[in-house]
Amino acid sequence: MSRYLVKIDGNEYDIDLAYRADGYSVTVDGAPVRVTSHRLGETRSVLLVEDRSFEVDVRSNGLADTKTVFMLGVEIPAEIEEYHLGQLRKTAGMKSGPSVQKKLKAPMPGLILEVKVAPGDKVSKGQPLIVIEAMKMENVIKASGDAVVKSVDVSKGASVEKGDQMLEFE
Amino acid sequence: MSRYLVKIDGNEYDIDLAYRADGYSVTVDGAPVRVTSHRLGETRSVLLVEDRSFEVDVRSNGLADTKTVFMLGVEIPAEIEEYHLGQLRKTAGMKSGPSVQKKLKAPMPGLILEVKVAPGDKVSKGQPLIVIEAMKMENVIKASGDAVVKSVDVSKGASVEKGDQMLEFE
Amino acid sequence: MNTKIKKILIANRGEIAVRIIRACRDLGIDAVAVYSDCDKTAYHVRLADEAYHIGPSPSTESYLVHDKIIAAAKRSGAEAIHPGYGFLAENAVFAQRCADEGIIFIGPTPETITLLGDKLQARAAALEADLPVVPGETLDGDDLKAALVKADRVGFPVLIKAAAGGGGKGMRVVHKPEDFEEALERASSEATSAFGDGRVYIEKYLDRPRHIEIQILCDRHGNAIHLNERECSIQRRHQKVIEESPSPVMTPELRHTMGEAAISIAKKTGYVGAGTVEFMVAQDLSFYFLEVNTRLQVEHPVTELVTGVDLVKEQIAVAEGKPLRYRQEDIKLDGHAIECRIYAEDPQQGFTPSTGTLKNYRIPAGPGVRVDSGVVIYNEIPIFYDPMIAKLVVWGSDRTEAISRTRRALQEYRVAGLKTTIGFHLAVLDNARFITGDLSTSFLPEEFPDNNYSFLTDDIRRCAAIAAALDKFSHERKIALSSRSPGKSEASGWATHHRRESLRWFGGSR
Amino acid sequence: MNTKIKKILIANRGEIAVRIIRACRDLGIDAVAVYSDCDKTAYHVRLADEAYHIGPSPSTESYLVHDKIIAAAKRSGAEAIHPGYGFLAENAVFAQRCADEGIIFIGPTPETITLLGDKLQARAAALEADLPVVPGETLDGDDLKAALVKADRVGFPVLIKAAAGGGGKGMRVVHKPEDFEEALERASSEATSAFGDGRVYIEKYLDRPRHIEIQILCDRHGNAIHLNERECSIQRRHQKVIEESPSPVMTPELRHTMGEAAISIAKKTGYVGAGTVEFMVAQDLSFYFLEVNTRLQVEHPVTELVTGVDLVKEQIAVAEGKPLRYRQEDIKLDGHAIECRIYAEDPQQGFTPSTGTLKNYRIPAGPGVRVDSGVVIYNEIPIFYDPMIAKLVVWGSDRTEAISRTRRALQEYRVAGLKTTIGFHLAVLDNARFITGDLSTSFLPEEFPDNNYSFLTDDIRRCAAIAAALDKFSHERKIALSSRSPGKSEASGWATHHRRESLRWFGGSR
Repeated sequence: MSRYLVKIDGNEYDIDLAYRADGYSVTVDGAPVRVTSHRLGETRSVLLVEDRSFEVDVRSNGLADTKTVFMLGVEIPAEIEEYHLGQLRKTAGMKSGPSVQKKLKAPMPGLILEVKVAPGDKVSKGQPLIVIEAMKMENVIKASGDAVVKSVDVSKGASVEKGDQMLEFE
Repeated sequence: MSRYLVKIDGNEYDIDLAYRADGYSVTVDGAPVRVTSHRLGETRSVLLVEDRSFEVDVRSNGLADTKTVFMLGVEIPAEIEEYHLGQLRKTAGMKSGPSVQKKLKAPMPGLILEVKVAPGDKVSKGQPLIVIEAMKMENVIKASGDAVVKSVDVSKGASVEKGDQMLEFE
Repeated sequence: MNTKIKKILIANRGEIAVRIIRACRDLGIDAVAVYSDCDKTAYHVRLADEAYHIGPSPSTESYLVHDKIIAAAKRSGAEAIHPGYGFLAENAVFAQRCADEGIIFIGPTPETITLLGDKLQARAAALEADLPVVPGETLDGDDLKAALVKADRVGFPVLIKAAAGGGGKGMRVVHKPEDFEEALERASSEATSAFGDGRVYIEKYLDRPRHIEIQILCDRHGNAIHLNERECSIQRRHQKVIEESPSPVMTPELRHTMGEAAISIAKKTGYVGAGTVEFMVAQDLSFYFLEVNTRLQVEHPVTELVTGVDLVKEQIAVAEGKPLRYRQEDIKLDGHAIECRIYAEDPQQGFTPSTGTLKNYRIPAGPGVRVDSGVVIYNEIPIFYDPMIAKLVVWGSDRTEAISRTRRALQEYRVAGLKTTIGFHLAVLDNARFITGDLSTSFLPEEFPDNNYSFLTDDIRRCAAIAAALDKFSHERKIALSSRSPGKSEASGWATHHRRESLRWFGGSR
Repeated sequence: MNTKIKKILIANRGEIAVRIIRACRDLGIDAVAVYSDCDKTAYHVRLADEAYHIGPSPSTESYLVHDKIIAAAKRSGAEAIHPGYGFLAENAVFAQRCADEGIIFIGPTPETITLLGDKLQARAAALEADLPVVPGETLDGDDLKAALVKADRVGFPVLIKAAAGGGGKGMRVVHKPEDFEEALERASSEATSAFGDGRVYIEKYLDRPRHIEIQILCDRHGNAIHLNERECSIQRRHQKVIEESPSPVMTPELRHTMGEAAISIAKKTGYVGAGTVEFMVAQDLSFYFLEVNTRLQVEHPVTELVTGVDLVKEQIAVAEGKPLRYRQEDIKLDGHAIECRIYAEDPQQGFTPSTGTLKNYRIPAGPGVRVDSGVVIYNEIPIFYDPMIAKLVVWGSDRTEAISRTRRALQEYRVAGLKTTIGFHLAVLDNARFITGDLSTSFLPEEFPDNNYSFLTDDIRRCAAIAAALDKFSHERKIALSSRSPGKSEASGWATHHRRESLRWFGGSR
């Protein structure tokens, strides 16, 4: 038996899965649900929930606790964790997901056109920090709050991949 | 260096492939041809022949010397053999491909509706031998020449897969 | 009388189930699919809002079982059942069962289906409505000798047809008396197994006729219109494979006359819903009533493309009791449409079925192209059902544009793992007689007597030969490489090798 | 003057290259593709008759290099070059170069491109042709202070636009004087990098205007027609994302007036080929000239679907010197068409580009659906070019049918591995103001102020949650199983397990 907390769009679902002699059982938020799943390959399946039919494609995003469910033409990000771990976390008053960012990461792959700050600079919310060109558009990355720049990890003309660290705050 | 004889639709092509310092060389029937191939996966590639562009999907049919080339919406069966083996075969006066069939195999998967002959029967060209139902159509399998039935390997009501032996001739 | 339908069960599979699901979605109606064992991951199941399992793969144990379909409809709460074509589409007993259970059957009344489904009664109705019919004879339990006398009276060549028939099943052309016995036996046995009714009849086989049919649409309030004709002369085994609208030989006058004839038999028989009145048209443009198909036809999309009318939506509107939204003068005829039926068959081998897995499947797209496909990549094509996997339907501003776009779309199709009729269609579309519109139902045997549908040029063959040789060369190199580096697993070495490889091959002496 | 073109080089990539290749095939013209390093297996290369490599991935080293395009054209023997949109489409120097090399440039003359490509000259031409224009000011080397004075004179909010601009590049709305400096700097720098020309000008920013444009078609013999309007008000970052024809507010009288205005500037500037005259339309239906796009537009298919005219074919016919085959009265307006641009972007994150590999990609199909896609499954979306991967263009007999079919088609799309704008489109199509046709260029910020384009219901979210949980459960079971059977390799065990698995999961207490 496994019990998970799945968070989608701010909504949390408590899902319980278990083996049974004649198959498996599924409950969502305590209520039993009839579910059939026909696999189509490693990631895709036809999912029937109380006879409602969906073609789903579930991909893991590298992070063990984040999955993307592709269905009905769209991608739906889902955070998933073991139920008891989630309860522990909640008791401890921790937020789910990563803590507030001290590191500024590239939001997209692109070319650094301009770096507008240096280590030691005090920046205030909304202040332009870096300009990235991606797919022919210039994107100004601004400070999301007041902070002091600790280090600058990119320079003008550099290429960055999505998620590359560009700045660190103190 | 490898040299092959490829037969398509009754036409034979003598194709010579070799490594070179700067890539490979290709000649067809003795004439050099510029060829670029960009792989798309295990079976598919973008093939450029003298700048003509094709998306091709080459599948092996179980038989080592038969391939199916899917391109331009259609499937093209190709028989392929090592050049020197082909020459040996030609010198010996043998036909390419399998010898004349003594075995009657199911041309499609289906259900045997009727067996019209028994071992020992003499049959003449065009005589109905077996009726198979496949995809809601009845198909009468007729003798392709005069022969004597040696054995019957299917009976009414049996299911056959494509290629299953149904009869043997003497 | 006016019911708003909120949920429809589709008692079918394949492309027509997909087609009907799409119409439901367009109307905000929930679409309920049913599926047999081998269809559990079929495309119609994936697209539907709900799906119910109805048994083993053979259709006699699933799609044809009235009780199972009715049970699924009740469980899902569907107010209506759309039967598609084939299976239960022209089954009056099933239509009556739906009525008894308080479920709307999307089609004509059981009485109309019974009347028109029996080719002999339909013929009588046509005569009553003053429609010209092909000379023919019924066989009421005649023995072989009596049947032969009747066949002689009609005059060879004759056509043996199942009274309950459709789709070319239980149909045989007989050119000489000595072939009559076997053909009669086969047709009757095929009719028994396909329709549970072995009755057959004989018709004069016309010389090189065209098959032209009129689409009709009738509501429950006595309104009936026609939506122009479809030319369906390109047939193999009496099954349509290419259809188009308008017909290359049609004139506005003939269209009007045939349209009026179709409407008159519809009115005579109390027809409700979408239907098709089929005619043979002789070389001199005289026409003869053939039969009425009391269902949506496979080839309905060509009519949709030239009229802009969504026939499935109109079927549903009629089933809801609404009056027709179109009057005859609203029906336009804009441009030209061609449909190619894509079958999993080997045309070079007399169209024998080709089963297996779709290892690659990519549909064409772009200007003028509509694909109604019942399958997606990696689907298996089961042996249990009709081997049609998709319909390519193409619109052009005129017939020339429609033909060239169809040719382009066929070449864009990517299928691997199966033989299909795509190459066959390309061969037909390149045929000079087809291009000039000189069609008849004997077009295929006349133009392609040896089933040789190759359209390959030497140029293309040479490139295919190079592709085959490169593939063999790569495989042999792979085997050589993997034997030299035993530390690496073959599978991963192979993948790396192939995914990264992008080689330039040069002509020997350049 | 009349040349039969037999081979065309397409100096572009992505969906527009595919679109043009399809037109060439329909005309029996050989289509020549060019490709950069990262495009060597792109869809346009696969579909073309011939393909030439033109260098590294950055467009400045491949698709934008005049010499390389000309060299490929010469080598292939192409008589004409179609530039598509973007890249060299509105480059007068390149058009002149083609003329010098004896190659037909499929587009207007270099002189017309120069004149209309400069927004300031175009504005002057419009005034000369008696077209209403938006109040505005040019900045001829003004310093910041002088520019601010002019901005004040026009009156905030103002729009800063690149003189050489297009596609929203080098464009900024400024609401307050204090934001003016940064916006001016950014717009000018973006204009420099995008067009090699940093000149910008200022226009009055109209309150909630609509963007409505007129498609024109002109031949070399002085004939000019318009093909109705397109409404393109749904924009983000001044880039169109949803377009439709007809406009929900258009009247036959306004269409006639705007069409005549478009034709008059076309005649004034000696326009040849297909082009688009863009207008702002205020809430009171007064309209103002914006600019002329001297190219085929991204959104041209909506016009094709309601008029039945293949614009690319007509471009080629005009380039061959043929007179227009349509007169104004031949241009019909049949039904309604909507285009959704499918971008590889994350709408919830302010439309940031999303690069990667298309691990799944299946296009929708069926009645009314046209997909112009530049990609196929397993293609990588490179960072070097525009992130638009496809256009979904849907026809319906009226706007309601077009909307419901578009919604259906969007939900049929299957994409994995990337974020796309599909969900964004679904959210917009569900929006009440969109459904009533109450549009303006500020529609998106007004209706979706937080970029929250979710259209998910709790029902769908719950099913997605179940799918995610089942996936995690299966993975954990797989790990448990493989640790118990160490003899079997994990990879093959995994594959077997998953391919064969088809489990039924029951509710706990049932």
